[in-house]
Amino acid sequence: MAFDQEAVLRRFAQAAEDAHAELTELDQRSGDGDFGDNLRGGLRDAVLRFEKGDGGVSAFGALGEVFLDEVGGTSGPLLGLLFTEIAHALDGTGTDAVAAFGEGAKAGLAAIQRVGEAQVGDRTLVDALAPAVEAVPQGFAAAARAAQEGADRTADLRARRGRASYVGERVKGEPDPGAVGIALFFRTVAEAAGQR
Amino acid sequence: MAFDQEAVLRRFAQAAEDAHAELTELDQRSGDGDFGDNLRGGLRDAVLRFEKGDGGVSAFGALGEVFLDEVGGTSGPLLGLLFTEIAHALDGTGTDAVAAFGEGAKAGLAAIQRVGEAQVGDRTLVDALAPAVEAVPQGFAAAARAAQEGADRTADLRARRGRASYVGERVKGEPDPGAVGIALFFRTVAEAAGQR
Amino acid sequence: MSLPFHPADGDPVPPALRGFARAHADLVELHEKPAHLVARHRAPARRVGLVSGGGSGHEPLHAGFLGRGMLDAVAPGKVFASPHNKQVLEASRKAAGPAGVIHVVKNYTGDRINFGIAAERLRLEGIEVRRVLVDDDLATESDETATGRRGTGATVVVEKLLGAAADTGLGLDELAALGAEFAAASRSLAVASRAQTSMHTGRPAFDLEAGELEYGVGIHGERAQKTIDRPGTEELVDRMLDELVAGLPEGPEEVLAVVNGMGGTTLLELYGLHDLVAAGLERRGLTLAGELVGTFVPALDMAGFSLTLTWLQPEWKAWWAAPAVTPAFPRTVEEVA
Amino acid sequence: MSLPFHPADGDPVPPALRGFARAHADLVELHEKPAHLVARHRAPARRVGLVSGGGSGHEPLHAGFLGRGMLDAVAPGKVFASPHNKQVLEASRKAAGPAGVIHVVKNYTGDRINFGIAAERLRLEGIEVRRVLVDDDLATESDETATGRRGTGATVVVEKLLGAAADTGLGLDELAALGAEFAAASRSLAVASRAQTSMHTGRPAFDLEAGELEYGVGIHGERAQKTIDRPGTEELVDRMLDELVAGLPEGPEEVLAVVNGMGGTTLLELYGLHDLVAAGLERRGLTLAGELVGTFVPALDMAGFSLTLTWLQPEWKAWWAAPAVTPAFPRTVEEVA
Ligand SMILES: Nc1ncnc2c1ncn2[C@@H]1O[C@H](COP(=O)(O)OP(=O)(O)O)[C@@H](O)[C@H]1O
Ligand SMILES: Nc1ncnc2c1ncn2[C@@H]1O[C@H](COP(=O)(O)OP(=O)(O)O)[C@@H](O)[C@H]1O
Ligand SMILES: [Mg+2]
Ligand SMILES: [Mg+2]
Ligand SMILES: [Mg+2]
Ligand SMILES: [Mg+2]
Repeated sequence: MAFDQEAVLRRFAQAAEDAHAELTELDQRSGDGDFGDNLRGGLRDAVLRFEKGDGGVSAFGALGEVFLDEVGGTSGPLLGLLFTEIAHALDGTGTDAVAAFGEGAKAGLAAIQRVGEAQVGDRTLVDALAPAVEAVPQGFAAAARAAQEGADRTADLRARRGRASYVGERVKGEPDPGAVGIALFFRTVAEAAGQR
Repeated sequence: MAFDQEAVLRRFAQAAEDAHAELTELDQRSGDGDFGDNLRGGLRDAVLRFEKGDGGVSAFGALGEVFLDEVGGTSGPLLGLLFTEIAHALDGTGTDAVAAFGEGAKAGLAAIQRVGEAQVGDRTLVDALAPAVEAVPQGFAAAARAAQEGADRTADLRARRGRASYVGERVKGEPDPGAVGIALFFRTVAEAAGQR
Repeated sequence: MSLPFHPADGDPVPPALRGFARAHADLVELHEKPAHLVARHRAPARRVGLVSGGGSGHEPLHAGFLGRGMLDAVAPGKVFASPHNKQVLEASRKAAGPAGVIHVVKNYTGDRINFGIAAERLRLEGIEVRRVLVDDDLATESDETATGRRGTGATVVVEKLLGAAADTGLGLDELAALGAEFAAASRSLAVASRAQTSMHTGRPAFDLEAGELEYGVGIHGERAQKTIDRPGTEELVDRMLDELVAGLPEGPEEVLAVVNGMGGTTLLELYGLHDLVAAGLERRGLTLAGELVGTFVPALDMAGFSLTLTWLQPEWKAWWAAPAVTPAFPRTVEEVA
Repeated sequence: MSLPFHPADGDPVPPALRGFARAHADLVELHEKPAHLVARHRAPARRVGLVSGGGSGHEPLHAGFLGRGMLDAVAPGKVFASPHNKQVLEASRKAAGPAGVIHVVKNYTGDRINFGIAAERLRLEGIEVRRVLVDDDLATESDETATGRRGTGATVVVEKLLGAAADTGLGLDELAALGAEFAAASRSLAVASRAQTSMHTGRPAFDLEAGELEYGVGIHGERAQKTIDRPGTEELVDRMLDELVAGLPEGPEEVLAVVNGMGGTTLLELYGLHDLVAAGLERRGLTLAGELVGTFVPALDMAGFSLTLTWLQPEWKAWWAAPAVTPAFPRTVEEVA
């Protein structure tokens, strides 16, 4: 099955524009309020970098570079690791794109956990990413659903990692912004693949 | 003519006991009030050192060492230079003690001026020492008189060296304590030599 | 606001890096965008590059320890803020030896994440990376939090020992294991009589009454858990030594001591403290086998000091004594005479 | 009262000397009664011993500069007080080379008298002595007083250059003449944003409002002639450079700059200041041919800095670059690589 990286990038960028206000508000409750800016800004820059690369760089390659190099906050470079691993995996195979994407996402999750040391249940983007990665073999739609459910579950969690861990119980009731961002990402992947 | 160093030391020590209150008061007016202590303390220690030396150290040698090594204040080591030079000069000659003493005092004055950079008229012990040194060839009595006159003259001077220079005109009216101490010294030398 | 003699506005770090690189142009090279510094010289036998970094405001740490016998590259963040992973990445690329790179990381979440991301990127590029985590601060020892002890004064000890070990040509895993041993054998404790000047307000970052002492303070002006009445200096040193010795794991009887100024403390005080430390260790039957006195890991201009003790294994002594040709590490016994 | 981490009572200098001598036992030897320190090593060609000293509270000056390439012995007084002539005498006896001794004396009445008396005593013992007087402080330049300019930050420059010159085997009069030239080619200016902690009250020795600057301050906490509103750091450096260049006698176009911390000022600030100094000298068409940044001649823990400029004659450059194997002087260009 083919996988249109560019379509994912453009849809994801649009989704981040649409969700900017919501993500900002979520990070204001639990963190320092910049997650919406970080995600939207990174995606805008990634689109520009991709277009300037004129075919020389893949869409996920552009995403990875921009998020690793330019985006601030804790989430920026962590997402950059995910995108870079996916880009590598997609580069490395001509055959099964779903499998390659799944391998890349899995490697990205592993890198994020090596670096950020968060487990499922710590109320971070890992809570959406880990179930999504597990569901990819069942298809992108399944992965998107799993991500969304994971993100929803963070609303009941107390944060044990990141800035939100300083504010204790007060974050409960709304989901973790990073996890919501991950759910957004998997939804755009599924949409771009026409699986939704 | 013989010169009884020990007699000078003992008389000078006694004179410093007698003048302690006066010297303290003079240094309180113009300085920090320790000149009486410095002089008396140095002389007490010099007597002890001389007695402990049991003939191994001359009276002026003991004076020089103690004032250079132990006595505080500006005057202590300056007087130490004078006593050390006199000790050296007396050691070096068996013949004319007056001449030797005169040479030593002259060398002491030179050292004091090299070190302290005071000129006659700056209201320091140099105002008594310089005329005394000049008068020694006329005998110890003449030197004692010259020292006393020099000390008296400091009462009309404004201080240009030492701590007294900070208090300006207010020192006028009473003589400089260091100069009075020098007059005391030359008087004891004259007395010890039976020239008074 | 800022410290009194920082630029009127803007980030004080870039001009300071320029001034530093200018003053030590024979030893280091500054790269901007992203900011990192690289040592000009390294021992021919060294196979592993040593990289450190962290927030600025702790100078001479880390850039002052660039050079033969210590670090190969550093990534300086903004004041009290972790460097960006790209700085670490660039520093590591330049520092990497044939056997890879070691990251010496002080234990703070931001530093862990940014060095970690750089490590991931380096691995993707085929560069092997290991981390040596410095977590010596006894004041943050607690069973309740997962974050562990902060990294503070022992950093200079780890960087020195590891640098000398690397110069003998050891490999990546051997050095990583050694670095972990150096850190594990080290504990520090810091006190402050005046907080550092806040970069935001230009006033002390927290208030202390005259005669009060912040006991167990961090290097970013985190307040300590306790504020105590300042005991006499002799008593204070004694108490700190007691806690340090009790807080250290079992070790040999030889110890290395660092008396470190927090920024606004005079050498007259630090050397006097060292006299007390030496006497206190002797009273406890310990042998002082290495020592370092001065301002090496400050918290801007905080008035205070830290004591670090490191158990010194017999084999480590030669590494402590080996010369470090850097802007700030003092001469060692070996290079004198 | 005293500084926060001084001994609870008694003179803080003796324990600090012991701690210093312990930490640098490979380089220096401490003698007590009367207190003086002697370098353990000297260049074989050196024929003249170099002795300095003065009040304590300015560490690392002077003891930190004991060793090959700099000083042979020092006499430390109590805090901010001249050493006793006996200390200078003993230090000089031990330091004296076959061609005699040079005293490097900062221009203060007490130091002049005590070094002078020691010199008289040395001459009586048959040891030749010359004095090099350091009087660089532009703030005390005045036609009205006979005391002349104070000796401040240039001391480290004079001690460095003279040490290297002495290592070439020059004789007493040649070195004395050179030392006078080094001092004559140097001017300094210091500012403070906070006074040092008073040894008597434990509080700042004088009060400054936030935003005020003591302009032309001394190294013993003597207040300056003026207190000004603190200008931006760029403007401040510019003004100081203007006055220094105007205050210097005619000289070559190459200059040596010292950016010296007064005790409570961070390296982050000092290196940033150095960046401004370098740019400012360049704008004035001057070549920065030597530089030193750090805390070398402080006034206890005063927050502030001094700038020293020294015209550097072409022959002097090698002396500046020559290694100085001491506790505190940084590595020089020559010994690197
Ligand atoms: N250790 C961690 N591992 C994984 N994700 C984390 C970690 N810490 C924080 N995050 C994620 O980062 C998100 C916040 O991102 P962002 O606002 O960019 O960071 P910052 O808190 O530095 O401003 C959180 O909602 C959480 O999902
Ligand atoms: N530069 C100087 N040269 C010669 N004598 C001096 C000088 N300065 C001070 N004195 C003498 O020292 C005396 C004060 O001595 P003393 O009280 O021991 O010193 P201090 O002022 O240090 O307490 C003065 O009365 C003066 O005669
Ligand atoms: Mg945020
Ligand atoms: Mg943020
Ligand atoms: Mg007096
Ligand atoms: Mg006195």
